[in-house]
Amino acid sequence: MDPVFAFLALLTTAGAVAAVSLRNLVHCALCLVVAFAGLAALYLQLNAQFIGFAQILVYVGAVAILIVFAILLTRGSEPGNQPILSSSWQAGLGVAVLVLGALGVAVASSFVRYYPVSPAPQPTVRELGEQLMTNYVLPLEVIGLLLTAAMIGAVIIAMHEKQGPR
Amino acid sequence: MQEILDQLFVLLKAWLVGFFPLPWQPLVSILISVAALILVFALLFAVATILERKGLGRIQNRYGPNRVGPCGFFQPIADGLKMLIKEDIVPSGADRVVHFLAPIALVAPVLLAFSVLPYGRNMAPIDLDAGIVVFFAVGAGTELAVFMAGWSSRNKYSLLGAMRAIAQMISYEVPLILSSVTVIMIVGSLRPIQIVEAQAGYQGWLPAWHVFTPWGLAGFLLFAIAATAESNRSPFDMPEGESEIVAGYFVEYSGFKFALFFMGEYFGMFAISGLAITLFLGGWHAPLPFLEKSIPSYVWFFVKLFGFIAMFIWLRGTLPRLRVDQLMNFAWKFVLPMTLLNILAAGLWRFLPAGATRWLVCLVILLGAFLALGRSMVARRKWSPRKYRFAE
Amino acid sequence: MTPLHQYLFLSALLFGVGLAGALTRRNAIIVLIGIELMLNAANLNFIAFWRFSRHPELATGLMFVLFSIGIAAAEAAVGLALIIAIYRHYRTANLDQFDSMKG
Amino acid sequence: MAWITQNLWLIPALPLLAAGLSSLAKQRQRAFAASLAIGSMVAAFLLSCAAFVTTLGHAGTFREPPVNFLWFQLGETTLQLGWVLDPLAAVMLVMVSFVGLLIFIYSVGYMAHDENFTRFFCFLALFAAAMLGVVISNSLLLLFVCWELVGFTSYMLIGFWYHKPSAAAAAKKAFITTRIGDIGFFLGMLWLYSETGTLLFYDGGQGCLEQSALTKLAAQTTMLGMAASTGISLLIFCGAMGKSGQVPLHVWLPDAMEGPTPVSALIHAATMVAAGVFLVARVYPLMETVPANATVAAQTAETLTPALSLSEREREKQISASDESIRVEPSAVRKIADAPQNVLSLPAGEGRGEGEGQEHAAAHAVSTALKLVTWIGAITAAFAALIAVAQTDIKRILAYSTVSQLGYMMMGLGVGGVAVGMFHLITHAFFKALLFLGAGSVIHGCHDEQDIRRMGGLKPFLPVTFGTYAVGMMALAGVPVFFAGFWSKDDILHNAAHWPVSSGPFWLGVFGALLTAFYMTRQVCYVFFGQRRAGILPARHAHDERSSKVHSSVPSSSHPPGGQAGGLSYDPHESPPVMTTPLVVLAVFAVVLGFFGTPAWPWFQDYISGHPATGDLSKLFEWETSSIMLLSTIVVALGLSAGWWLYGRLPSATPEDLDPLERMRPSVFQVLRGKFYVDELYEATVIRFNAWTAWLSDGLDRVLWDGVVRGVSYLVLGFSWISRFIDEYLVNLGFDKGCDGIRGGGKLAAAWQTGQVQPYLRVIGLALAALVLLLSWGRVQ
Repeated sequence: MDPVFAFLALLTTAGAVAAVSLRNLVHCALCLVVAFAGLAALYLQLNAQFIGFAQILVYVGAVAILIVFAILLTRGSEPGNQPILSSSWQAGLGVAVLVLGALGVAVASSFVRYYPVSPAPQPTVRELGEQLMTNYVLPLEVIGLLLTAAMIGAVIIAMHEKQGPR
Repeated sequence: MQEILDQLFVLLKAWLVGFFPLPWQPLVSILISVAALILVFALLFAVATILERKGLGRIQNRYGPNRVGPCGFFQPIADGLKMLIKEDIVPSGADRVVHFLAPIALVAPVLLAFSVLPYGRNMAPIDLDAGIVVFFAVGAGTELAVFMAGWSSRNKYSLLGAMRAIAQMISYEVPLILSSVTVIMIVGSLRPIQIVEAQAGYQGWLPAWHVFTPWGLAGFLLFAIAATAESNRSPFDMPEGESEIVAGYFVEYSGFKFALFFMGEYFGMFAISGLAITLFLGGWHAPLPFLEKSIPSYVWFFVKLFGFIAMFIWLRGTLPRLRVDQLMNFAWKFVLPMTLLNILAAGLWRFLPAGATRWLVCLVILLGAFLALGRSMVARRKWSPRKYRFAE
Repeated sequence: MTPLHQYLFLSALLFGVGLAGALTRRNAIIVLIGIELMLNAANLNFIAFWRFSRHPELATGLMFVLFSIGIAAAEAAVGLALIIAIYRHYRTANLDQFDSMKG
Repeated sequence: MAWITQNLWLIPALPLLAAGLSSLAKQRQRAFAASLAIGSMVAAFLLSCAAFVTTLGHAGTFREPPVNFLWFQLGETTLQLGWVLDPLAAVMLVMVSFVGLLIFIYSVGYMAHDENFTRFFCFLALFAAAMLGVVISNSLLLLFVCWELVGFTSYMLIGFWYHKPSAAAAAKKAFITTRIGDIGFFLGMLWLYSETGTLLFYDGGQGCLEQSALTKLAAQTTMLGMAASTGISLLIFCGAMGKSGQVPLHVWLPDAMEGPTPVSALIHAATMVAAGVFLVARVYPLMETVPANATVAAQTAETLTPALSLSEREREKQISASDESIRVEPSAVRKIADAPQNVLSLPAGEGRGEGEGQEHAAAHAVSTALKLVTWIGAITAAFAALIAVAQTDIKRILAYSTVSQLGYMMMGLGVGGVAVGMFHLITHAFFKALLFLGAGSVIHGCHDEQDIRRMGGLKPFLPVTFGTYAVGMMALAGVPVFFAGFWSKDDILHNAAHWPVSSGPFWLGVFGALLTAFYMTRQVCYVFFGQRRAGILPARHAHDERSSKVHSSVPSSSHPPGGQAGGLSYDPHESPPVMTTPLVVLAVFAVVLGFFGTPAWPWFQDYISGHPATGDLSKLFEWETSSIMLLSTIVVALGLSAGWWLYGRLPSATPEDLDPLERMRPSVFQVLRGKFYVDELYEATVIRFNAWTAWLSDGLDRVLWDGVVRGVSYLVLGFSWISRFIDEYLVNLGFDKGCDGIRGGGKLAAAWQTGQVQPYLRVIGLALAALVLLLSWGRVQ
């Protein structure tokens, strides 16, 4: 196993595990950032340079910040010593393990294990841009519209209601 | 001779790398670059602090530091020594790990950002195809560091400062990126070196820098505004706002950690100035044709950088601090629409035939937008002169 | 060079961790974090498959991930806005207590 | 085909458009409404003239081919509408549009101070449109539609001052009375349609007034031995009676004088009442059809015998020829079987065969329908004239005079054919409109005084009105040679004298003419001669029309029209030129028109009947014609002198003075003044019967039907009680059980629906695991 890959995989997995298991929500968010950064590094390993940096830009720069804000905005009125796990967590964990097992079995049994390693592609940003503007122009437009709509919707949902009847 | 002078540092690095066996050479090359960067910018940091203090002193009709060394020029050394030997205080309620990690998380991305800037001919530490994206990506990381610092201190002022800083940085990151999109559109590449090379050559005496086009000028001004806000410099230094929240997110930091924050801020300023130079001011190119060969390219880059530093100091000494609502209104209602229209203007510039027509069209669009947006904002009385109420 | 199936195992692991987080934690934000992790696991799959595909010049996987990232951003924004709105209403972000849709 | 024939519809369409537009006008937009109405009328008049000109100068029966179109289609049944231009329609068009135009102009002055001026002109234009529609229609249905529109607008116009109870009542009376006649018309129309399958008058041989249909109708026998044609004619004549105010249904016309005077002139003198006469003239071919069996039953022996014998012979031949193959019985038996049928009726199949022969044979026969028309007309003429003698209301006298003259027209139609009746219709329209407008001018000048006993001595005050009124009066009275009424009435009398059926109508007509001259003289003497009696009793001044005008005009002090100031001055004054000019024009026509139909030069009759015009001055001096002329001259002179002797010689001094006739024969006079008590008779019979029936129905409803309904309701209540018990103690229990079951199931299902996110996500995770395992199953093995 490639040591770089092993290190990044360990980092990512550790970050992910910490992100869903720590008690302190802010720590969770920060660990999530670690996981995201590890994933970005993995993308770089896979020669997907642009995607890797886009991952950092979006996830670390935006989503993580959003999560942090949400954490800060939804904290406060709850007592601190509540259980962190939901009431039916055993079942949930069971299902998660089952899914993990299923996925592992699927990967292990598939032919990708014997997949030949092809030479590394070197996609330039210009190629990506040309693809975006030709083959993928419609999805691009749609995603632009979606983002606009989501932004407006998020603002409206989260906006403080005017002093109405409580 | 001029060639050798121009490529002096490149040759030096190649010579040094030559001492090592072949498999180690990439790593050594990187290490040499990193060391050089840290050295140069740490030195620049020291120079900038003393320059700022002296400059501000001049603007504020006082001397500034004048005790250490000639005319007080060794003041940074004294400051550095003081910072290093000061006690490192961590508040008792603080989250120690995060408190410790925050300054590192702030400085590291900025140093990463330095790695993609071309400082002279063949003097880019790494030549990445998506260099501009890298710059913005790592720049986004600083926001998290600011949050970590503010949150982990468990201090209301620091949390408030962090929140302000994040809000401000996110708000101005959008126009920052959008105003640089114009350059990317025109050049057709995200590679910093290619962007700089696109600005080579002269039209008569005028260099072919992007700032000498309508969209480039507007983009540069908008970029400069957004950069000032992004690096939390005055007049956008609400996060630090010492009159309201003492010192913002690093109020609970002392000693070397504080020095790191201080350094991170200056490094951020240098980095974003370097990007502005790369994008709009022709990078390492000389402003006049006959200076192109006689003076090395890296000199031009650092001259421009010093120009930026001077501008920042001048702005800080001149302009008062904005209010938060003014800041946000300005970002979302003026700067953002202007950048969007600037993208339109750049597109028109790209596709209209060269000549007076596209100058006229772009100028009309941009000036019209400027007048209309500015008028509407003034008409809304958002920035009406403030009524001061003095204590009786 | 790391073979494809190792990436796939990592991706499956990340997915499982994300699912476990989404299924066991009671805070809505952590659930959202878990979902983000699952999305990222899928993205990793896409990138890995693209890297090892016979026609990487088509950049299908990259495009997919690009759009996936966009959608994830939108999803995070809307999801967090919903959580904030719900929190404002119930004064809690505890998923166990959001059962007004109970049949 | 001339352009105007194709576009004849424009003539009614223009006033209709004007009515529609002015209905949108605001109350203030007087000039707009008036100019619109008058403008449309001018256009209609010009178009009518164009139409008239195209019908001139044709020899023979001239009729432009009618323009028909499909209105709608229901399965096999089609309804067609259309218009036709023939001399009858053309002359009516010109008359209606011209008189209408003059009356419109006159109304501008007369209604100048009315608040609802705009509405008035809207109704007037609508009325004109409907009337012109009646005239041009080539379909009995279209005619009926317009006919009813005419009735409706007449209702609106009579009740124009609806806040006045008498006007509202008069409007209602007019509407209902004419409706009674219209029921007959409608039934006749339906019958006609069911028999012939078309309501078009002329349709290239397929129309209901053309030969084939008439023959078929004549041959069809219905109850009482009447032919279908007779029955239909009589029913249609019912409509004409109602509209034209013939005797049993005349009661509405005098009451309709409650409307504004131009309305009286337009509707109740010139046009609408003439619609009945026009209808009879229009369906004249149907009216004069002599059914075969009527020939047997009603004709005198000498005309009958050859026709009958001819037809019988022919028929027997035909029967034997056509039925030989079918009938196998001996011919003697057949003859016996046919014999009774011969007397009573003529089977349809055989009648068709001999239509031509019958036509010739019955050329001089008079149909039952025409006999009835004649008699009704004659009786009306005399009856209404009698009533007119004793009336005191200036407009009412004219109204009864109108009824009487309409009777003349009907009589003329009956005895002399279309041309005779129509000629009187046209001349009458002009001089009666003249008289009404003159009366309106008098009323206007006397500040809405209508009682002739309170007028008197108006000659110096109203010179123009007097002059024109005198012309109209003499035309109506039939003063010889120079006035239109003389010629047209003389024509009628001439034809009546030669009527083969009876001489009764002739003498009734002569009597009516005498009375006409008499009462017109009486009226003129009362109004214009003698001394002024107005203002003697100012307390009784307020009269209906006056008060209504005061109500509706804004300042009462500015009331006197014609620009005269002076508040409640009782000085009569001449009307403004806008009112007198139509009077003069009409007066000219009242004189001139007569010369188009003298016996010497019967241009009008020839024009209507389609003969080339002939002039023969010598006809004037043949004994046959001149004797009648002489007789009517004597009669008119008698009437005039009697009137002068009674009223002009010794004019009464005060309104309270008794009428000279009343002094002589109080009882007779009372009967006459009471209009023969027809209204009272109706009150006592028809209306009381109606009230009684209503009372009876009410009682029946209360006692019988209400009881039934109540019983049913109790029954239903009982049922509902039973079902309630069933429901409560049987159904509900079972239903509860079912509900419990459903609720239990729902609870079970709802248990899955926790409302929490994570259980749902768990299910999705499970499904995902299952899917992954399923997909990778084969590979594992």
